[in-house]
Amino acid sequence: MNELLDSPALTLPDDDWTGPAGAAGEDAALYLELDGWEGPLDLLLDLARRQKVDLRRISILGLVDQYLTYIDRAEALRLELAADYLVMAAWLAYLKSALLLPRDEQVDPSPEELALRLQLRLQRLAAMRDAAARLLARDRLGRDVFVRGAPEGLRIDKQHIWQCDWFALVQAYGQVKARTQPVVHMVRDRLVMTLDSALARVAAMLGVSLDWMEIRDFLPPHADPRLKRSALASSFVAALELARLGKAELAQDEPFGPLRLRGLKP
Amino acid sequence: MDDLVRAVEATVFAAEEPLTAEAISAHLGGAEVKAALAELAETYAGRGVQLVERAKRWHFQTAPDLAHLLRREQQQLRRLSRAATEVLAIVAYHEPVSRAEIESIRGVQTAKGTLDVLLEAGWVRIVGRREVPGRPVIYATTPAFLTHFGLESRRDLPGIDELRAAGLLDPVEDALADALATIGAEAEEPDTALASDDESA
Amino acid sequence: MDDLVRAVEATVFAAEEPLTAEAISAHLGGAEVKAALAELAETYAGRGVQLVERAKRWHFQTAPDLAHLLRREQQQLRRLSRAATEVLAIVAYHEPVSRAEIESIRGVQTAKGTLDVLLEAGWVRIVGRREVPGRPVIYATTPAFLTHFGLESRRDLPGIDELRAAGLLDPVEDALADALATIGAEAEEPDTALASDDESA
Repeated sequence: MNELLDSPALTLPDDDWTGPAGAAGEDAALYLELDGWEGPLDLLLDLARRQKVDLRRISILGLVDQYLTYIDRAEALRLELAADYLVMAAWLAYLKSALLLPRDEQVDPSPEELALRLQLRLQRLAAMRDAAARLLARDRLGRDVFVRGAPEGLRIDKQHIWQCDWFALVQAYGQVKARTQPVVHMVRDRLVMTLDSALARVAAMLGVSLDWMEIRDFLPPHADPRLKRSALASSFVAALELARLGKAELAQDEPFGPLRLRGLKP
Repeated sequence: MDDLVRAVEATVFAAEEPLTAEAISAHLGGAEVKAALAELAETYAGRGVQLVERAKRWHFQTAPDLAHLLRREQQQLRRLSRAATEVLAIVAYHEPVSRAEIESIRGVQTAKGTLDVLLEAGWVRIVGRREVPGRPVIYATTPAFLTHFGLESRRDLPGIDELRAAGLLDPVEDALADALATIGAEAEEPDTALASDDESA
Repeated sequence: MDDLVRAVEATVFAAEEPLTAEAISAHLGGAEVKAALAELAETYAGRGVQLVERAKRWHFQTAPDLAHLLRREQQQLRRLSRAATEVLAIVAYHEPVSRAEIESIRGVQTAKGTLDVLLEAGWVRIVGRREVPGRPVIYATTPAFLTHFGLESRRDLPGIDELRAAGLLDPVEDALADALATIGAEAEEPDTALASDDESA
């Protein structure tokens, strides 16, 4: 723990980065390098490291003085300072005055707590900076150690084993043929009752009786059911035609109920 | 292990191409490397990796008897797509056929990849060109096709009449839709409708 | 030499990237390879080329002490900016961390490009979001980071045990609470507490 936090560990190798601290001195050139710091915490850490003591034993008051002096002189040289440097300066000036006040006049949080917080932050930043330097100093791949220059490479060639069976093949052909064959309509030769013969038959039967008769009674008593359907359709149209001509009337008590028919005297 | 031998080993290992003994030597400050190369080659003999000299250049390579490890084949079962199955069936029933003929039988365009799959599967091969304008390539099935489908010969494929009997020529949905549209159009003529029942094939 | 050891040697040697023991095993038909890897690592110890394990992945690389011989011909690594190096260290030692946490340690805002450089290098990746208001993205290092810096695992990060023991990986707030408790106990000596030289626990 000590060897990590002692100041030698905080010294960063020059080849990885050189902070503005490298140009330490009182001359104005130093201030021109203010851009080199990454914010006030970075500058504070650099000033703290110049105290060359363990960060745990650093004089916060001394550090505040150094920072404020630094900022004052930068302002005297009319250098543009980023706002966060000035905010930090104001905060440190407040911290300094609070630290010097008699203890009973102090407010919460106590200046000691504020100073401690600053110290803890500096320690953490220093620790990470040290860790970064040690990481960079490791044997790095491509800089210190190398992988094989021309590996053959491992290849996995995927080979497909295609699956298809006889049925799928034959079915596919069937579907192609079915899809592309022209659609053909076949009209079958079958027994039909034409409208003319139905008209003649219904008109003749209506002449015999004036009673209501169901339309099915007008159909020829043939056994063939396919002719029966044709005869029913034709007889129905014939009945409609006779009704239009005023030779018959039609009645149906309910939908799909029996259709009745009777002749009218002209 | 000798430092020079280690250095030679690392140099050849990290190099992006085979190196001559002179190049290795120059890289290592002019050291005499031939003995080190010979020693390394011996050290690696019989191992999974070997140091070999080819045309006076040295490099590491996988031992020849392990070359199969570099190119592994992984077999994957895959079902033939419907399009590929149709094309295969058309080739089988009509061979030899050109791609244009396949398309005219299928009624749709056929992607190049579909025939490639069948060529890869080893079921279809190119058997020549048809002597017509454009000299299109023509395809036929292979003996492997017959073997895979358990056929003695192409004559074992069921004929059209058998397909119909098996219901395999029953209309697919779009054909049915066409047929229904036709019936609808004819229904406007009541005389016809009255006189006959429509039927589609 | 054992056939399995030879096969493992050839496989890792030929691979273009570090391989896990599982990947090697899968490549070799499911063989148990851990013992072979250990044997090989021992065989290569002290040689110019070594078998190393990084983030559970194995690869061969040249021995570190030969760096001076090999460095000049190799391309220069892109130089990391100071900010990028710091951010990388913070991610590695604190992972997973959000950008706000990185910034609170560094005391400055982190330019978007700084994290991008690390993401592009493949050393850092986004591993999720922290379930706090704003759901910030959190970052962690990758196996490639460990491989590049020669670390077998994050436990090998230089000084990580000491840093942890010193509380330097804990948030400032936690350390502050601890320190104040200690100071409270010492409050009987007011001179010490008032002294301008602060001391933390």
